[in-house]
Amino acid sequence: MARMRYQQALAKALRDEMTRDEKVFIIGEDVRASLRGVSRGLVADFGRQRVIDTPISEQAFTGFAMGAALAGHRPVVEYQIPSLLFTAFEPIVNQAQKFRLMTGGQATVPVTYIVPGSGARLGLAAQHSDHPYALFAQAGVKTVVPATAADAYGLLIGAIREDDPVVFFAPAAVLGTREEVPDELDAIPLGSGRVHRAGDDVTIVAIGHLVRDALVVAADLAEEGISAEVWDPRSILPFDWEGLRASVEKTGRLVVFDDTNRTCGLAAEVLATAAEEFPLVVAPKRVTRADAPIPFAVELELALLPNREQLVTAVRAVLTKEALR
Amino acid sequence: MARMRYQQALAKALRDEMTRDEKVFIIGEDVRASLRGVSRGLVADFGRQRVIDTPISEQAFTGFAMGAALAGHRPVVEYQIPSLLFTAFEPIVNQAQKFRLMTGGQATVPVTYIVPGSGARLGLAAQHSDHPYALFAQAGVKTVVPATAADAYGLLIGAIREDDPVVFFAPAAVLGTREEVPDELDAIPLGSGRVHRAGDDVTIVAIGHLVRDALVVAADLAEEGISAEVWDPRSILPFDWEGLRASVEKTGRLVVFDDTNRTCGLAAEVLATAAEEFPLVVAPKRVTRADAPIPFAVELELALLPNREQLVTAVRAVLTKEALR
Amino acid sequence: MRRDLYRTMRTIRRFEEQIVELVNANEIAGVTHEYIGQEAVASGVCAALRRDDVITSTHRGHGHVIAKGAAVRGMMAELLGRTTGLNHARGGSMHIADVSLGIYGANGIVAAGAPIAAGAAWAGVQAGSDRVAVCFFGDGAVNQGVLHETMNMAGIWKLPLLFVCENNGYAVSFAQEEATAGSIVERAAAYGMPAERVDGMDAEVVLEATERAVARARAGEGPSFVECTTYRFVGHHTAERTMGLGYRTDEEIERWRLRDPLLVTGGRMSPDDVAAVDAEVEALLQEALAFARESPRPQAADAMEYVYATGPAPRQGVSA
Amino acid sequence: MRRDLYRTMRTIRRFEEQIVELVNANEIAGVTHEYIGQEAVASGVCAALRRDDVITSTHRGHGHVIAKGAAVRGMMAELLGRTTGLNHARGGSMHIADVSLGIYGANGIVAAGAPIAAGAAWAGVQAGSDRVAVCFFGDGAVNQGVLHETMNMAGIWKLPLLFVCENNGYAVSFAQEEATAGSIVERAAAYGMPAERVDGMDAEVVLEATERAVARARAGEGPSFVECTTYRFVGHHTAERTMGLGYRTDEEIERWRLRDPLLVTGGRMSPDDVAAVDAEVEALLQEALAFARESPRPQAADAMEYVYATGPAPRQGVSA
Ligand SMILES: Cc1ncc(C[n+]2csc(CCOP(=O)(O)OP(=O)(O)O)c2C)c(N)n1
Ligand SMILES: Cc1ncc(C[n+]2csc(CCOP(=O)(O)OP(=O)(O)O)c2C)c(N)n1
Ligand SMILES: [Mg+2]
Ligand SMILES: [Mg+2]
Repeated sequence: MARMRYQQALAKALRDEMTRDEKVFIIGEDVRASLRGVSRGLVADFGRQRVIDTPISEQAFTGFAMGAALAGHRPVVEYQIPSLLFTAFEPIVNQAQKFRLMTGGQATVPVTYIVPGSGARLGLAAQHSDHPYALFAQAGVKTVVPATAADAYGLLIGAIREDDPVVFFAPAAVLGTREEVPDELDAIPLGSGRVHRAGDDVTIVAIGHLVRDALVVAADLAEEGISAEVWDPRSILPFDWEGLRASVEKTGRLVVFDDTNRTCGLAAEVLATAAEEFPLVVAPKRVTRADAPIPFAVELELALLPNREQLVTAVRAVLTKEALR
Repeated sequence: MARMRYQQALAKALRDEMTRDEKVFIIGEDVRASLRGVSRGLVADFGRQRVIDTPISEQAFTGFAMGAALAGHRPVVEYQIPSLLFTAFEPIVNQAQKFRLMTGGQATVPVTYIVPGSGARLGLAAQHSDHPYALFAQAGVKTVVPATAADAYGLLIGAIREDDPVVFFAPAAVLGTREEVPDELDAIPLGSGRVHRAGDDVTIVAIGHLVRDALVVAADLAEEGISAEVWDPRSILPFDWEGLRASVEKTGRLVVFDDTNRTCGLAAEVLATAAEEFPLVVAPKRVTRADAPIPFAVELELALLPNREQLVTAVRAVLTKEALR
Repeated sequence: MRRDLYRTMRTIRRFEEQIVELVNANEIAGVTHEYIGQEAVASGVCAALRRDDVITSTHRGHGHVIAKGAAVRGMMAELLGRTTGLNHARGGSMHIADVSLGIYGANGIVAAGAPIAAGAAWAGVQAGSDRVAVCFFGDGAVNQGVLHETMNMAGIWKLPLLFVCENNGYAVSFAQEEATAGSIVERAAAYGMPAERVDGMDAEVVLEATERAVARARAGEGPSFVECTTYRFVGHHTAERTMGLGYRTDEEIERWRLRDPLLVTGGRMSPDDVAAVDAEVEALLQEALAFARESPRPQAADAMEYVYATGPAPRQGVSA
Repeated sequence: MRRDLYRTMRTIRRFEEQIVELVNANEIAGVTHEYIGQEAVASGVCAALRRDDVITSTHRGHGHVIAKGAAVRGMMAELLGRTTGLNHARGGSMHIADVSLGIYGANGIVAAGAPIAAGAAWAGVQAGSDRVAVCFFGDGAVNQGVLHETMNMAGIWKLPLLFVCENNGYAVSFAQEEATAGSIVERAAAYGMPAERVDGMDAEVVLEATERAVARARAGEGPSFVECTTYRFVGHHTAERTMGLGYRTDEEIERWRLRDPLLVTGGRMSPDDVAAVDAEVEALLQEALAFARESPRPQAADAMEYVYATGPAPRQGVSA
């Protein structure tokens, strides 16, 4: 076992994959200097043709990556802040994502769009605190939100190897977290959820950095004799519905812990699918970000983000409710 | 009672409001010639300063409207095709929508963004067939999808008078529909749903052009003695949750009929909220667009859009299921 | 070469005329954007290209796609929504492509093809080849920001990329002079690339300008910009006829028709030659139409095909 | 005027130095982007403006906001996250605004302010006034498409809009010469507007250039573009110090520091004058800091305030 920061795991994944596959390159703003460390040191080893600093032209460099992908490359495109995905929404959602369908399968578009530092970061205010993964799932783009360093490593490699466009959200709240990781790190294919902690009484679906909080809550609840399963979809699209079904079949109770806006967020999708298809014994609950932009002051910011107390309350609520069947 | 096409109702609303309020203007591509009829004839009466043809510069004219709004105007911004909203996503979601919060209420941004012809239109293929209203609701922008000519009239005026940004989706499938409308048309405030047909056995939530289909289905089912209520939120955000609750309290059963992609779509939100908060007696169901871009061939396009047969099947399913409480 | 240029133009013209009929007869779904009047541009540009060169096209893409060598029967079948179409009936007019010929697609979004072509141009350099990429776009597209971002990238990275602006005077109903501050070629020149304006009704002139630009690009000297002044003889799309947009006069159209690119180039050929090519093209088109009409339509059950290359199929709109 | 320019610059400088300390001491949350070194630009430009003129600013916005006349105590309180802040603690450094003074906000997105300023400029004309709008942006922003779209609009509509490019040589770590094909002023000139490059370390030079542009705009002659060459003496943001990005040398920084705009303008004043202004500024800042520190923090219960002007409050993240 080694100890590694989440962002180091990302950097290692990128380096390993660039070493293995010469068609992989990284492009974005300041990737040579590497503000978030994902591409740190790479330019020295791979040169400026594979570590490409761009002008501030998100639409163009996003489209550029697609063109390079059509010509056989596997670009990784870095965005410095989550809302830059809004600027690149058209070329990702309308061009890269649809190209394979539109051409009847003539080509694939293996591009990975990475945001190293998505979500709120205390004091960065409204335009730098979005965590917009539900938007891409809505639009049909494969979407990954890894929770741990090992998953970040494995899923980044998995994303790069995907033949479809993938948006990769590395939550700001865990980028600097240091963790134990296995010595042998492997690629993780998209679409496989993960049980972080097994339990029988209730399934907590947690995404990204909230997995860590969910595990703390589950540990606390265990002391009271409540056995909570913490389940992480890891990729939002494709979503491991069978994995979640297995968990809910066991527990019958569901709480979703999700840091996207409430309306039409990921938690909405999980509750909807569960309500429609899974054997819930009581009504499910969700704990999400509020439907509002993040204000600057830290007190206000924290008031809008999902937190552990809310999760505890929600878990207790689904446990005390009477079973319907 | 007069007969009027949906798009004529939009045109009348815009004309009436421009007459009433000199701060209202329309800006977009070809609005003088008016490809979809919303601004037909207006330039003759209001001049080129209030009917502004723009270069093909969605980001800039969207931002421009915000600047004009901050300076006291009430712009209506027209987009020729729904996916142009992707190009303008940043200035709508990240700038106009967040401005009031970010400035602590110093100013309002009363801009209406209108897409006259959203959704699939038989044969327009992947880049022209999106119906992306859930994306804006997810991002916290007020969102309207009127189903009828009278609602189109009332809600367009309501949207223009809102002090917040509003995205207004006029579904392509109903633009040309002619209907009876009352002689006196009124503004309709956002956030009030509408019971198009009352019923006791099941609530069908239908949005936009699907309301028409839902009414056909409800009429058919009535012949079998099934009493379906057809309920239309009219605005997606704000959503009239109390109105829906009242309907579901009566029927206990819910089917949502929604033409956005399934994952994280509007139907997901309605099912989630209902599962969490409303007294459902059986599991709800949704009938949505598939999670895929629209292919060109009409056979394929139709296979991905929600249809009446699917709605009938879903309604029967929730009616035959045994009640839980 | 002149004969080849004429043949390409004639193929495009007749293809388009055929398409208009088929759209009007509801044999083709949706709307199509005709290239009639602008044939000299695609024909002239693509005559300077190799098979391995890449192009990105626009909503008005049939001409580019034909000129770059796509099979007319595959195009016809695509537009008729048949599985034998180039895109297996998934793309239609606005997304027609043949990636194997370097045709990275028509595009429903103005200027969206430009950065895609830039990426392809870069990839050519990485591969050690001297292939080039061309992005076609209209006069309206020069006011889209992404085009500027791409011109800048092409400039700083010296990409083997050719920007071809087809200035037909209008973006739908909006006149180019009203829409555009300054001059189009000056904009391009500001990025440090050679930019010239040429007669887009004369395929030979277009070809020459393209050859200069392509030679530069292949020699590693970077991007160029060619503005081709041209005109569309018909509406913005097949549906315009019924819309009465009235943004241009019949006189204006007639004036431009005198410079019909087929007349310009055909007028330099012997009448026999012209007749022979016309007959050849006619046969090709009739064969294509017959092929398309005999081809099968796709099955509704296959509607979710091709969405993803790997992983689970996307979800249907109803649960099982 | 010289004294006023110096006062403004000195206020910005000392405000920024104070802010850096407060960020480093965790008294201010997040990161801030310092304007230190560039003071002559905001000061010179805004000295040519009236209260009713509009500006849009950038991530590096404190200087513009101070120069346009915002209350320093309201700014300090904002950055310290107090309800007495200009934005009631909702905006912070990157969104600081005073709409009543025509300050339509700092902005977290590069170049996003440009079209907003264009809309404001247009509105001024509609109102029959001769007010102008100014958009500030960096050298990095000239590669954002929306800036070009806006320059074109300003050109065709002859908007009373002034584009002020602060060329400080870098976009974060990326050097301007490497990022930019051709020259910045030529790009602007291609839209048919006067474009000049001036010494952005000399507030008086900036003021003169701005006065010319503003006079044109007020006279209905349309937009202008001024590129101000300048330099930031500190990191891209307060967090850079710990990041070791190493994209420029200490020598380069020292070279530019010799042209410190406070020295340039201060050097033309008597030492007594300078000292008097410095003291004045110091008092203002101390008062502002005391005011901010004494002001209340917002209540968590009010976190949903100001999201919408009308209608129901947005939903919380948990249901009742
Ligand atoms: C970004 C974008 N904006 C608007 C449209 C709608 N639209 C389609 S074609 C067109 C006009 C394009 O004009 P131009 O670039 O001159 O090409 P032309 O049609 O003349 O060939 C417009 C506005 C679009 N498809 N994409
Ligand atoms: C559209 C956009 N892209 C990227 C960023 C991230 N970012 C913030 S500031 C900056 C550099 C801006 O450079 P410049 O315009 O020269 O302004 P300066 O920082 O030098 O004042 C970048 C890349 C952003 N905020 N917005
Ligand atoms: Mg044109
Ligand atoms: Mg800079």
